[in-house]
Amino acid sequence: MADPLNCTASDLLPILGGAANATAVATFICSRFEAVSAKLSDATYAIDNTYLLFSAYLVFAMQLGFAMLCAGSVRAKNTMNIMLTNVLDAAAGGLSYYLFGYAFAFGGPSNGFIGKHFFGLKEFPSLSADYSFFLYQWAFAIAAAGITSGSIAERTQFVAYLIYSSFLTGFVYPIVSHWFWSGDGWAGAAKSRGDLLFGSGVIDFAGSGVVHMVGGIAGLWGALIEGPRIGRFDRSGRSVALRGHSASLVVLGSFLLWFGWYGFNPGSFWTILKSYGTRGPYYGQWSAVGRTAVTTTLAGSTAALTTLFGKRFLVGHWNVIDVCNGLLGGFAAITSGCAVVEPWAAIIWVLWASWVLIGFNKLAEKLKYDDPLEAAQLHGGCGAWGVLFTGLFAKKAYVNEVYPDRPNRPYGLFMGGGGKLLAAQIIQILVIVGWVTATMAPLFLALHKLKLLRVSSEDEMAGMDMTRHGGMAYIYHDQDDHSNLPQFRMNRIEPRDTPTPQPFSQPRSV
Amino acid sequence: MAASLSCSSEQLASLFGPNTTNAAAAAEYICGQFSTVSNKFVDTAYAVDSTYLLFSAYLVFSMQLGFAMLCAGSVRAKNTMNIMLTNVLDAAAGGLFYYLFGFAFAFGTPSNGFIGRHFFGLKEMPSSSYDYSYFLYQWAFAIAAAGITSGSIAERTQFVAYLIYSSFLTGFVYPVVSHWFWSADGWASAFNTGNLLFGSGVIDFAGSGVVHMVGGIAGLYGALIEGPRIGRFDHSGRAIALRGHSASLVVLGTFLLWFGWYGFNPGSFAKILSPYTSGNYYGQWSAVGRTAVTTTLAGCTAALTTLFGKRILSGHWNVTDVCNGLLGGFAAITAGCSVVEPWAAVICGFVAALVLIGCNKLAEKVKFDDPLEAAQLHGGCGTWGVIFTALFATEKYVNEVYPGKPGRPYGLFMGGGGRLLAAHIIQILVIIGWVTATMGPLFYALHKLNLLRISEDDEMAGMDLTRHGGFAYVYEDDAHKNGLQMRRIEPSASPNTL
Amino acid sequence: MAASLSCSSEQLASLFGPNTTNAAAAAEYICGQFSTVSNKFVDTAYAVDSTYLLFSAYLVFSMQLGFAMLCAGSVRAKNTMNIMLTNVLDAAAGGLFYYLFGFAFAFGTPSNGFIGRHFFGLKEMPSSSYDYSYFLYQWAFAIAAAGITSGSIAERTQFVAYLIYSSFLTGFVYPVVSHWFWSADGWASAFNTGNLLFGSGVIDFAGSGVVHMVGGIAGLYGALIEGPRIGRFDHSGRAIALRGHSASLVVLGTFLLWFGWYGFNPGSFAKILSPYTSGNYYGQWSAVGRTAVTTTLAGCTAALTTLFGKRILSGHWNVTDVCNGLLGGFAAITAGCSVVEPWAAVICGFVAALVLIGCNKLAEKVKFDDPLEAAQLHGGCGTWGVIFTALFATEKYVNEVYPGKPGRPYGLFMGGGGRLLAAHIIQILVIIGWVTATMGPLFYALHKLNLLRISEDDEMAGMDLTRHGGFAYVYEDDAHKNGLQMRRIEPSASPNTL
Repeated sequence: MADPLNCTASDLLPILGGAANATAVATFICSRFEAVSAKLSDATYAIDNTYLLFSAYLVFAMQLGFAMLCAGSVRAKNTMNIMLTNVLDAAAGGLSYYLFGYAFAFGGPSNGFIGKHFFGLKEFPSLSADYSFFLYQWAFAIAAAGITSGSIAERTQFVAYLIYSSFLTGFVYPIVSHWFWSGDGWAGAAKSRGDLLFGSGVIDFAGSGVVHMVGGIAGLWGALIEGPRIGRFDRSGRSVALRGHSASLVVLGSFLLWFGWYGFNPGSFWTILKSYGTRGPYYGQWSAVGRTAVTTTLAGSTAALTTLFGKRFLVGHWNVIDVCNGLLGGFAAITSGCAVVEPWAAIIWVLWASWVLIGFNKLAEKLKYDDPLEAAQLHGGCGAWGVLFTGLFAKKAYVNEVYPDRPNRPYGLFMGGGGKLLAAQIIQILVIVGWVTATMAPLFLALHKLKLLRVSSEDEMAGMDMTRHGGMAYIYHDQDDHSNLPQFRMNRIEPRDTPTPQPFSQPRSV
Repeated sequence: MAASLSCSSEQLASLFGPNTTNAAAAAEYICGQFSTVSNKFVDTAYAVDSTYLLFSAYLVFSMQLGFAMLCAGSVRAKNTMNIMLTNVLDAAAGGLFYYLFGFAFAFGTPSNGFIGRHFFGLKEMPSSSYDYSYFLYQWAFAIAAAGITSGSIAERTQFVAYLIYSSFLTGFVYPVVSHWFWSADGWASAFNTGNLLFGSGVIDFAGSGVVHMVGGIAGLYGALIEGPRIGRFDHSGRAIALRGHSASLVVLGTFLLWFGWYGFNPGSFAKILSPYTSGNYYGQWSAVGRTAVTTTLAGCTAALTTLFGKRILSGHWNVTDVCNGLLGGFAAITAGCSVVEPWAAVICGFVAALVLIGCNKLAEKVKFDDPLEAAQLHGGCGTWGVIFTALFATEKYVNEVYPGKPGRPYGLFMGGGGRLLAAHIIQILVIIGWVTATMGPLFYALHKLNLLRISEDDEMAGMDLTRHGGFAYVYEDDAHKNGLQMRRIEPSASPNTL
Repeated sequence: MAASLSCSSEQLASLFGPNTTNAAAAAEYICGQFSTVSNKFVDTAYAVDSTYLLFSAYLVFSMQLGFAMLCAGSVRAKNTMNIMLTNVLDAAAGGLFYYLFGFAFAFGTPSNGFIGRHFFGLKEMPSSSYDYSYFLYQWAFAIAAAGITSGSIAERTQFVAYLIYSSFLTGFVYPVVSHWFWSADGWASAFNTGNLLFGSGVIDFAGSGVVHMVGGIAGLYGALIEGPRIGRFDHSGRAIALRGHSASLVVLGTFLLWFGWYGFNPGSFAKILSPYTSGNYYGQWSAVGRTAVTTTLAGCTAALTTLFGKRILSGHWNVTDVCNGLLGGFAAITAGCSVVEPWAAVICGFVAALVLIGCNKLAEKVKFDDPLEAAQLHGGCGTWGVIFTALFATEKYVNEVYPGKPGRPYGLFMGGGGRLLAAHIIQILVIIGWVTATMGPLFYALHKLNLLRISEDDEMAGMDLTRHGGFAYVYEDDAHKNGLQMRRIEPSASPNTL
């Protein structure tokens, strides 16, 4: 960015010609200007890195959100299990992404399919990427794995979880992000060399496709292959709701995800100090960042309200859990286009996203597909919906500001930009579905065949916490002397003898 | 801010004088460089300020999470789903309404002193005056006000009534008040470019009055009109504590609010890169830090005061009371946080705790039931905060934070005379009047239409079972036993559920 | 930092030479422009650094929330209110004490090497050396230390004892230690302007020793002196796990601590806008990012090591153990986070997990009971972290992070010789000695005065019922049934409560 400020003595010398020792004057003045431009670039690096780092922290907070959301949405007897998976998403993801995930994704210069540099952060930082960028991308990678763990909750062996999770974070996801986000990716809109897919490239700004569809579809295959939880559908095939054990945790998780999404979407600009010079000095990347945050907020709000009233009419309840899911659906849908659409467009489109979610849930029930967190429907369904949305509503001015140095790109169909962007977006959906199917489905199938995927029905009835994770998550009834005997605590939790406290305590109370 | 860097080539050329060969060119060249530099500084300033404002807005948003957890923990288990839903919708509905017209009413400048009239649906945004990040920040404030109110009328209000008042409050009542005191056009604003109220204008920096009093008083009317919860006062009129179901959630919520308050108070500067004297280590960034410190100290003092106060009164070391005291201190310091000395903040927090204890005693006397003490806490301590500012605002800080008008009146006790105090008393009266005139009738109408309060059966059974699709917690593992489990919770409810 | 921009008009004038008409004026004009520019750079730097430091401080504060939830989840339900109250008060009391004298003891420069003596009650703040944001950041650190200790003595300590040691620790013990190792006057500080300890000084970047060891060892003495909880070891001396009441809260707390640690470690740079070679893409901002990465990797490795280690030892995949391992990794990397390579952080985390497992085994052997493993985790892993830094600190990073003294000693295994290691061993011994000399006697005195441990009845019944006004959770709805509900929770308690 220091270019316009470069000042060389040879430029200044002739024009100062007359002055005694003009050379000295020129060098003197120019040395000062060089100092200025150096300082300006320092300031830029510092500000952009501050911005990116704190965005990364926010995105990391989403992992906490996922943990709480999952914990609240499963039954008490599987809480320890699901929370452990969420902690390990972050932990295992951190190592595998450090060792090779990041290299696969952003190891440029490379071919269009997979990156090949920076393994274990070697030769890092470089001019192109700094540590803060790695941290930010890591936070994204673990989000994808977090989504999947929801779909197969309450019935998956822990070992299976460890295997697919590291495979997803270390290989499947990085490659997809390489395709669409790295400068070398064959389909990315930010592709630096060569011509773009349909002269446009895929605009998946923060990853409705790259993150949410990948996580959702992976979950879909997992849940399909191991089948529904015991008791989810009764003999007559009627679906029985297996409610999560704590709505407070669900709401806590949803709000934390909302909080983190402000790092997820606006943060995806990666830099904030960049003037567009299109609408006067006050308008620059900082405005675009703000706009992105606004579209994100409005999308979530609209989806929440639509779900609220939709469910009220369908079910007759004002249900907070459904509202939370609708909210997240809206976010998943806006993630792809958040930077290139007008706020009003976000509202219009997300109105339908929440119906997409409701529709998918109805469909899932019909097909006896069981997804404890609706993760496949929510992230897969709404994510795909969001990818299309970008193809329809992307605004010309914004597209060119956000993806500069390629004038007159195609933009949204409804905005008069022709169908080329939409075509690219459709390609993206197909490619992602295909790639995830080709990688994750065989993996889950293999695990299934090796009897590593699903827990035994006894374990499932008893709950994995008791059988695998060393005890229940909650002990509200305090009996020190016996608290270390699983059998005893077991009995107190299982409703079989919950009556026991009743008879002797009831009379005393009255 | 780039003005001082302007460089006219004519001027410089004349300085080089005629006998310099093409002095003009030299001058132009040098000045061209300087204008580039000054442009880059403009960019930098925008980037830094936007970054600061955006992350502050995110923190303020996290207060909504805090409210949700605080409310959830403070109500009984059977109404948890209900209260949490209201908090989610504060944010969601608030987002739409504030986008459509709330922001326009509040900051739609140029306008009259009463209400704004531009930027509906963010049209013509961003402008040189307001950027998107500013909208986001103000939205987070607006939903906070609604969140306060929902606490006062918890556990006994119909969900429809909630939807109605909430959108009315966020979309109209609150924006108008914030227009009066915060926009450059507001008749009582300290930023007003015309002549100020009492030559001073109201210094309600982050909204003890604009946010907390509005939310608190709205809650007061709601709670007054629908009356106390069943069982809150027994036949003999003795108050019976209906304890919340989870202290952990209360503490979680309180800490999240504390966390968010660092966006609420220091964030209200909206800019951080503006020096008071360029090149000096002391600038707006110091003022921002000072604001964070005063906020912290006020809260801490209030918490300790409440701890020992309650110990003496009730004999318990009670954590939920301490949490409320803490929040009371924050609500009080919010108005003056940027213009008072840290030591004054300590006084502010101390008195705030006493005010809260007093208000609670009073509420019990008059049989006023507010499950979260929201009216007492935000209304009472908020009012004290407004007065406190008028007493302790220091001259130096007032002129730094509200520049451009030298010789403003400042705190009475700091020797600044009573004009600021007068303005603040006006503010208190006006806010009370306005909220009474708008929310009072609304709640009363809902009451008359039987839309406000739920039926007695529903209240006994808990709204979660009857309206929100089930109990919030299922610690039994077997879905088929839900019936049993609910029966154990609330016998009278089982028919509704099975 | 504006040095290189200085522009003397005399110099420039003489360069223009005599035959330029009013060269002086021209020179002055140009130089005036440059000085404006350099001032603006100063402003920008202050604004950016303050923004960075403030938001880091907010993150560190959120660790207090993490501690509260972690503690709450790790104790039995009957003591939840008690432990959460202590955490709220760590922050509140800490805020006041640190404002009044803590900060002065720690950073009151100029002073002797042992203790600071300026800025009491933030007088003469902000100065060119310290701004308010720096105070806020240090305060958040101070309360973290107290939070650690409260975990070790949970479930059996009188509340009064807690108040006393907490204020003593935050107000005196910790500030003095931080003065030694972090202030420019500290006798062992790596910033010391005089001659350094072993020509190196102690590199405890974010406080494995200063914060974690202090907190952990203080907890160690507390827990040792009051002895294990009733029922922790049976007659035959076999250890019996007294499991916490809510794993969800433990995980919530752990993640919040992780989140906050991004303020704790990278934030300790206090500045982000300082280039190593101006105009280059590699500067302090990269070091900050690297610190965040090393922190992450250490924690991740420790978590995985614990997972498999515990699986082998106990046969369970245990989430609470994994959480503790994670935190152990963080506590260990804290000292060296800024001066080691990412690969070294992996080693650090791996060993930290083993250290923690070892310490826990040892604790069981010697019948030492620490409900949160705080002494083992923060004390043990903290010590390892201090040693680790002395082994793996790389020359390049050491000189970047601690500039101005070329040729500092660095990590032993990196070929930097043993002088750094020597300094760090001194640090470990000194911290152990100092905390022993201050906190040991304090706890012992409280013990002798019967102020330390609660009565056996209270302990059986749980402090919430006897001291804090009731049980933390009420999942039954009817206030009248509270008695029943408490009876069901803890029969032996009912007499105390009714």
